[in-house]
Amino acid sequence: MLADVWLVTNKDLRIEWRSRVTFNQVVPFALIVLVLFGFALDTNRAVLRAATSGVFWLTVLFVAVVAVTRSTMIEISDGARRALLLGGIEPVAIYFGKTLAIAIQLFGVELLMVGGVIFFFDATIASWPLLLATCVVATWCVAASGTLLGALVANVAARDTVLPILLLPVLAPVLIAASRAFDDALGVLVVDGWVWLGLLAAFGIVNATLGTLAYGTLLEEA
Amino acid sequence: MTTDLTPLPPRPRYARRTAGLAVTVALVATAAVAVLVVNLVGGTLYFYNADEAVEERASIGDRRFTLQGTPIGCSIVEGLSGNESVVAFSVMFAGTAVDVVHFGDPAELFQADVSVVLDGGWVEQSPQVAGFAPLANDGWHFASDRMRVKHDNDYINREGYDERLARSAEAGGSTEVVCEA
Amino acid sequence: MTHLGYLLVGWSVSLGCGVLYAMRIAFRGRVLSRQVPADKRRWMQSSDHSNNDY
Amino acid sequence: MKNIATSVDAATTKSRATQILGFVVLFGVLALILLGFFAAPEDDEQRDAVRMIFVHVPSAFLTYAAFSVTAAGSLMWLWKRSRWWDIVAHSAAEIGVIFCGLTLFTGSVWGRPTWNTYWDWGDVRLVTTLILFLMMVGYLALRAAGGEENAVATRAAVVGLLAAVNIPIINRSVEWWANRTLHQRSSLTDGNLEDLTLFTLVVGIVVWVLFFVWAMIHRFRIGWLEHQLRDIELQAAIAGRRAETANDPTGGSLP
Repeated sequence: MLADVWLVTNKDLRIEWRSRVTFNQVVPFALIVLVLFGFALDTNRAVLRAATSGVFWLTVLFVAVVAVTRSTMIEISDGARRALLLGGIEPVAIYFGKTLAIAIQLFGVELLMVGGVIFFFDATIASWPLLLATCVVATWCVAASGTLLGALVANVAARDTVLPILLLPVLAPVLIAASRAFDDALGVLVVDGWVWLGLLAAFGIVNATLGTLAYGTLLEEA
Repeated sequence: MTTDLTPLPPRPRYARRTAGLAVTVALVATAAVAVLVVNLVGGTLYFYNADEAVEERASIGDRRFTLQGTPIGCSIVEGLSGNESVVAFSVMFAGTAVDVVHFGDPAELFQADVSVVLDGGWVEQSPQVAGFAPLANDGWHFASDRMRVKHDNDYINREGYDERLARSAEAGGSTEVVCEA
Repeated sequence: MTHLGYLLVGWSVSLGCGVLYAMRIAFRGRVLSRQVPADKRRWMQSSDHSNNDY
Repeated sequence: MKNIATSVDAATTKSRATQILGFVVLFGVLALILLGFFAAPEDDEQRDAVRMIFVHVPSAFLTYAAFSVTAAGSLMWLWKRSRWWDIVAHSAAEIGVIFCGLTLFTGSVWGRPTWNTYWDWGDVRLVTTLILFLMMVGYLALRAAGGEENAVATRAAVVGLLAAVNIPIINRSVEWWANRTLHQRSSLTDGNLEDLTLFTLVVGIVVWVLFFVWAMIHRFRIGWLEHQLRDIELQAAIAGRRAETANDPTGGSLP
């Protein structure tokens, strides 16, 4: 089971390593969004600083839509999804494998973006452990919901428009909780970031559970 | 990467997950989430109550936060701070008072003994509003620029002012302080 | 009456939405009913439920 | 099809029961207006703004009810594969989105004179309700995107259950975050209401529930007709293909 999870993760990461789609398109996209927010808000340095957390996680959400679309495309081309199922791999293993692959890619993008907000937004890091823990947990939440909804819309004709409509509201709590945790990690607001991190974890458990229960049905029928 | 292309023995087709397993997973997850939520929600502050705001004054510093408290009737004064029209009053929660200067018009339902939620920050200075007798008078005041009224779920129509005071005191919005006119 | 403007907006939008939605489904029901033969519209019959094929 | 003349005349989704129900709802609304604006007393703190409660709370109540029905229907579809439950889930979702939107709208309009703001991003109940609304709008968009009937039902069922996670959070938020929310606690379960205010509120909820039942019946029948229509179209398409192959000298076999 765990071996199968890693098998799927490894497959997705290897496809990414060879195609470099995330690296060549998603990273520049993320940095451009950050820079554009910088242009839009730079008139007031205090506003830019106060908005850093929200801008950061909003950008992650946009990036996640691209990453999930990519992850879904891998499976629907050439009937790869059917082949995975015929290979006797448990749908749960496919679910966690793909979630892990998206999470690892997103986490890499986020690390670059942390550099971006320090460089462009003058952000100062008050607590590195909180910052990194938030990135890890929030990324898991995003990937867990994204993988589930990606499989859900895989065979919908209007996939590209339906995915954001479904995914972004589902991820709204992640945006809120991760932004508050970042506010603490960046020392912007008076909040307890670790508490928000705990709520993020709760969200991650809920969504991973729903994914575990529903993914097989979606792979086979939808 | 492996170059051995010998076909592997077929894997057994995965067993159809039983409803029992699904229920177990759902229950365990629900329990974990419930524990997390119950233990954590109290810490996700939307606002500080007056007593907490005073306690955390050092760690809050000059950052913005949201304050909740019950306005004490006799302290409410409309006046000027510099050239700006302000409302000055003291709020209380759980026996601790905070002096507030609100810049701008007060909320429509702003009145004594009905809690308010205010956005703003600490200022290390006694409020300079003519006619305002601050209750806390501790050398600080809360400068507010956004006011919401937090009304309760009582919908009553009687001259129940005294009763409301008693309930407000019970809920922590202490009104025991008697203003000296 | 205080706050009459707010009250009128809140109540009229609520009731208006209800009326509009009711009209919409009644109209749509008419259009669809015409395209489906009567024996497929179960609520037309009072007793015969033998053709429930769901 | 021989009685086409009479069936066109009777071609609606109404029945005797829904007609009676419809009239009851109409009279109920009239009674609610009279009670809400003239009989119920004004509030000490809020004055007449309190009269918004008679449309806000019933809408919120029905938001929970409708989306719970959607969740139940979704679960039953995944379990029993019953078209009946699928249509029930879809119907309740559509009506629920309307009531959820009305809950947000009437709440905002009520909030301006009483809270001094239309909206507050810090309040848990407001934000989670908005999230639920957006998720269910997504649910309807997913339904509208179309596809194979069973696949659409399965996808929608998963989204319906995903959204239902919000319902207990919204409902309990004012207790979990007690003393940390702008929104007051439940008026019905632990509020302190004047008798006539409480009575009018209960009338409002009953009228709204009756309207929900009326709308559910009609909307279900629409869903049922759409399902039948797809069947009819499919049969026609199959018959068309058969006719084509019958006229084909090769007998329809591939070259």
